[in-house]
Amino acid sequence: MSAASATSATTTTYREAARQALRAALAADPRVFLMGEDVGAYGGTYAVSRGLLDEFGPARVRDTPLSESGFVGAGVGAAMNGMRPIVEIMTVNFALLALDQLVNGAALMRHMSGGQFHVPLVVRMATGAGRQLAAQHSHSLEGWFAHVPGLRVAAPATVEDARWMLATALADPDPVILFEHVGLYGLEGELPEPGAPVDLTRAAVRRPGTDVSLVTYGGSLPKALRAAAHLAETGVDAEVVDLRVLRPLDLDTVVASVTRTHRLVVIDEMWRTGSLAGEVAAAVAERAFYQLDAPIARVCSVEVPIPYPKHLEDAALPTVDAIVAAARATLEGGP
Amino acid sequence: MSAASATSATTTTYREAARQALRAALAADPRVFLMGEDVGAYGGTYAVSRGLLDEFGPARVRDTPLSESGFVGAGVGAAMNGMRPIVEIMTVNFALLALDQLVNGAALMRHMSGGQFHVPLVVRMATGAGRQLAAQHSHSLEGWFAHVPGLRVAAPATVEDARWMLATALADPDPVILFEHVGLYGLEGELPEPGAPVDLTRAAVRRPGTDVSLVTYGGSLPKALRAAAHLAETGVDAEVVDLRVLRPLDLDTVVASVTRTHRLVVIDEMWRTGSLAGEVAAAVAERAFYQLDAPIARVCSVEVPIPYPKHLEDAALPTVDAIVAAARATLEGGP
Amino acid sequence: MSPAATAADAAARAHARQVLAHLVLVRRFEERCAIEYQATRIRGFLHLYIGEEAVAVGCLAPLEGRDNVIATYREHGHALVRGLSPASVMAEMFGKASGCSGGRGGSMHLFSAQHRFYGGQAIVGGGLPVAVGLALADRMRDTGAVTMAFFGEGAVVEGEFHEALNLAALWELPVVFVCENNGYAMGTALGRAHAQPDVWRRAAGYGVETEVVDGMDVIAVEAAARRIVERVRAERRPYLLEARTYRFRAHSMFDPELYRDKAEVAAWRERCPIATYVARMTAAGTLTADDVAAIEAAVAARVDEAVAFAEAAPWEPVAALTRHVTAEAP
Amino acid sequence: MSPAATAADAAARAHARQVLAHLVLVRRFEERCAIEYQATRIRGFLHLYIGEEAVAVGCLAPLEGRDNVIATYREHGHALVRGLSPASVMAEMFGKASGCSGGRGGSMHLFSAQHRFYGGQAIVGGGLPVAVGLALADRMRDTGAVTMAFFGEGAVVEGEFHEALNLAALWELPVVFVCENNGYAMGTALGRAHAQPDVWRRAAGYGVETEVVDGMDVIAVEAAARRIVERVRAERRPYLLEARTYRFRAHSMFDPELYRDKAEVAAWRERCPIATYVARMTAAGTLTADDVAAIEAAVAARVDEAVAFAEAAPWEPVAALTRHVTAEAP
Ligand SMILES: Cc1ncc(C[n+]2csc(CCOP(=O)(O)OP(=O)(O)O)c2C)c(N)n1
Ligand SMILES: Cc1ncc(C[n+]2csc(CCOP(=O)(O)OP(=O)(O)O)c2C)c(N)n1
Ligand SMILES: [Mg+2]
Ligand SMILES: [Mg+2]
Repeated sequence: MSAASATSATTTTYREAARQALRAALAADPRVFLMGEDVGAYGGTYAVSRGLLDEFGPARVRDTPLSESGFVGAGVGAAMNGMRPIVEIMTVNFALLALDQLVNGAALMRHMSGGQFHVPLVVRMATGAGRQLAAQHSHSLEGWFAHVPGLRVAAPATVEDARWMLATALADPDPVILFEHVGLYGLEGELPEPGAPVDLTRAAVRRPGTDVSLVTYGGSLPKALRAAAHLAETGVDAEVVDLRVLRPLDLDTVVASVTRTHRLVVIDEMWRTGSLAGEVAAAVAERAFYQLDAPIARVCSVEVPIPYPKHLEDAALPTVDAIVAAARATLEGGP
Repeated sequence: MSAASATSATTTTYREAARQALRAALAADPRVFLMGEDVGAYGGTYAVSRGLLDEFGPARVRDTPLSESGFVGAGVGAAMNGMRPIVEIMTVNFALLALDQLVNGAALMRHMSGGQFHVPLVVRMATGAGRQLAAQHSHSLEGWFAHVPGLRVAAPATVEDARWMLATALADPDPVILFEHVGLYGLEGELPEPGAPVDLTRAAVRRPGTDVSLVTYGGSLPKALRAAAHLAETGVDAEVVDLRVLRPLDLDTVVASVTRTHRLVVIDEMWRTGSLAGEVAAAVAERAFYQLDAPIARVCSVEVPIPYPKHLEDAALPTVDAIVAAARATLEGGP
Repeated sequence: MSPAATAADAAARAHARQVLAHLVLVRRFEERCAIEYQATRIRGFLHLYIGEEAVAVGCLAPLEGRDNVIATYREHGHALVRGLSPASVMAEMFGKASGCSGGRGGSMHLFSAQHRFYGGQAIVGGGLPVAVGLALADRMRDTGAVTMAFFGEGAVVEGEFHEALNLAALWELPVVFVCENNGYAMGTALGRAHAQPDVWRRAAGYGVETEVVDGMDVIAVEAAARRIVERVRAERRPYLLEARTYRFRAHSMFDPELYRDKAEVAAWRERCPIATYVARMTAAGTLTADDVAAIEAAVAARVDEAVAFAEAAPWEPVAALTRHVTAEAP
Repeated sequence: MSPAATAADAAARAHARQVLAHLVLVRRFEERCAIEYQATRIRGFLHLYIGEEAVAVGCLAPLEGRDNVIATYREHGHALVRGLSPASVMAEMFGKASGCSGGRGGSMHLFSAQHRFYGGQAIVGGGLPVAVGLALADRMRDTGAVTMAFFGEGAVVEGEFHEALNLAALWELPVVFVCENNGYAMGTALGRAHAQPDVWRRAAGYGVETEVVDGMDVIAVEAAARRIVERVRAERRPYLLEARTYRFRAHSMFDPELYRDKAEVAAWRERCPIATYVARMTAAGTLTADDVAAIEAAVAARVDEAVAFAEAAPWEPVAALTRHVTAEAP
């Protein structure tokens, strides 16, 4: 964590931090360019790239046609030929149209070529639900990407990570997918100055605790932290682990936490079956089975396409209450 | 299982059984048609549909252009408008190009429309590795589909299931994805006569046993059965469970098995991280934690794009030896 | 005037009232949606069709009950003109159980089986292959129905447009592809996304016939649509209609419209499809000021009723959350 | 004869020998591959280019070292003509560590960074967006390099063709799209998959210039390629070349060829690009029977050497299985 070397800090939003990251990357390296739907003239769907077109011009802040497969593939090719593209897929929902280029292209190129070619591509995309955008615009598919060898996958969940993960991702010789949860853009937080690129291999303990480990990432981190605060009111000291890197998973940090707390709740906005939470649970059950004093609990989305109305959407997604309840259950249960 | 009512049986191949299933479906219902790349004039990439074009004509055995998204979407529309299409995607590798139509289309339509429309579509595709087809032609992504509410996903692993799952899938008012492992087409087995549509909700115990549960599906079933035979030679009585239906998972059958054996090995050709095996492991750890006498083991593919050379491909995939070793480890380990 | 001429005249007047009623209904309904959005009773994305009404009104006129319609996330107009009740559509936007999609879909996912209205598809280009399939089913059963698919010019550069046009032409399917070319895909002007700016020119690459029409002129749109639907129904071949139009409002409620200038918007607003239609019809004597006033009044009442209905409509209970994922056990 | 004429003549003769050497190398190499496949030393899919050699030989002739090439799973010919050694390609097919892709890729995934040969892409249409990106990188850095992308006519109906052509034209990228139209995508004849049978006609929809060439005539192909590469390099705009050709062999080693008749194959075989070239050049006196014999002998030796090399080459140890997934720690 770069916070250690901070000499001061400013308060800013996740959105602003992400913009600063882009601006800094474009300024630092002429090989870097940003490309995606409406990143330029529109200013970015979530206003992340607003202003960058004026600053860097249309070649380096490049609006694309509605051709997800086409421009993601173009990112792969440009990366193979010496550039450092940052491709924005507006949301993960539309990434379904580009999966072939990401999985059969970006992820496999190094291996298929016996290590001769590599794809230093960064793909950013918004993910997640909670804004009443209904079934086709509310997916959380991080775990799919985390399944694919050849990709690195990360999810900045703090203002500092929004600011600094990009630089690390760009320095990576291989493709990196960054997931930005739509619910986080407005998040305010401290940004230590001067910052520095963060380590893209480690999970982070966001709140130390002794009684139960709440492991999560991305948009569910604020919920987990709120749940920990609630639990603290009733004397339960929860540790909150932010996975940060979804592939390769930093299981050491998770296992270390479970070894302290002996209880685990994994929170994930994917649907429960086949969630990334399931992978974390399975891996911990493999590696730290004898450390567990209770069954692992998962708090995930209910297995329903995300409905439009607020009350149903809320009911479908992980909630603070559900996390609290799951944590309590791990403490109460027993053989 | 329809075997109970069998009055006789013939030996046939999985390929031939799948063809019989198609032929019977086409003959039985004028709404049924088969559509996909090279299902007609070529006779099917894996020769499953050979002869059907002559028998049923080009409208009902419909060769498509190389347009995976286009013809899968056409299947969705035709299903919504009264037909019963069977869409063949040549292999799961190319399904990446059609995922939007399957996930945002087929799976969500019923929900988005508040139950007014439904998509009685069957999608068949070949899956898996083992034929030295290298990185872009060797994926196993069943777990991705098994993650999506609105889909039913199944994997016939026996000659009988190859013959009879299709009818059940066609009777389902919702989209069903059938995965046929490329390694199974040549498999020979008994086909009870007369057969009947199989239950598409239940896993099947393919070999009863008492010491350890080997849970798997599709192309790994023969490996698990061979592993069980090896284990038997050294006095270990393994139970082999074939999941058959990957969504919704029949966890009752799996948990019942684990409750008998107290040890679990899950075998899956997906890469380990984010595998369907991980989901099964997580679910069992949640539901039967106190039944487990050893950590759950997974035997999956190594996290590498599948390499071309035989010795490396073999090393990347689950093997009988690895299953045997994993089963032994569950019996030997202890706190 | 001869009795025949009088009858024709009466029919023309009735038709003009009907056209205007549709245009006004769509306009006033959406203006009200914008207000309800500000009032936070509608949430999520809300894409207004204001300015483009002539396209839906003209294109849908020749369709019959057996025909299929599929549209995008900017589909309020199409749904209303197709006959979905304003009450059921407004209730849907409110997320209520009485909505036309049971409240599950919201603004982007209006559906009605009764009206053969297949959504409300919010993935750009995603509805096009589905339209091919709808038409394929009709073709295989020889029903004589046509399928009309609406999409923006933004969708034209998606691979699915290409695959769908080829399939429809190859298999000789009765699909009317209606490209609503409003010049922008969110903030991306057509010329910044299309190497070749004339959508209609693409059709030749598939051997598909095509026509361009002024999408601000409901009379021209309807005439083109009638010709095309008739041919598609008779010849069982697809057809592409490019309607040149403009959206007067922002892309969605979140759009600060940094990408186009006010003068351009103002110039297009001059060509308002409703105002120009009223002017033309009143000048010709086909509509009177009273007709217009009566229509406005009737529409205002329907919109009020729709809002009242939506407000009063029940929420679906949370216990029903997992309904409509797969078929319910019988 | 004047000295200039003599020099030109000598150059023409040398060039003809070079062209024939390439044609024959590709042919004999692949004939040997088929034998090695029967002998089970090559496994997986093996797609032979036999009959289509004139396309790769003619198209690649004008390329320079700085240019990029990307091809499909039917790419042995392109790799060899681009300069990858037969030994390294054969070793790749054998799956050996000394193969041009370290043995990881096999027949469908030949790569060479040194030759800017970007595969060996086995998803139909998948290489086209990548080609756009390769050219974009050159355009942004103003290197003057062009990118040549080979694909079958089957790829033309994939959405990615459409997206790639539009992007390349929109951004004015130096891509030469070479459609190797051999009339079949596996067992699907062009007319059963394309609503409009002329691939070149599609290009107009993107404002891309195009040319059709007889892909069995290496002289015509080379001439077209030279014109096009020069223009693409100078004008920085994409170009589509449709080469009409035919594969003499089955799609892959598993194909029983139920979908075309022997007479059709025989008729095309009459137009063998090698035999016709030899006939023409010997008739013109540009090549002699001795030249041909010498080339055949030299190629035979190289192919034998390639097989010997591949046979002797080491297997990668299983311990190295997980190499080349991501960068190795420094
Ligand atoms: C595949 C896909 N990519 C991106 C989006 C986000 N998006 C929604 S509408 C839109 C613009 C579409 O423009 P156009 O097709 O012209 O229709 P219009 O909005 O102008 O009616 C975009 C980019 C989406 N919904 N689907
Ligand atoms: C997206 C995709 N779909 C299907 C396949 C299977 N497949 C491999 S080659 C081929 C035919 C391609 O035909 P064409 O593009 O004309 O090239 P040709 O083989 O004739 O050189 C098919 C269907 C594939 N590799 N990729
Ligand atoms: Mg538009
Ligand atoms: Mg071909």
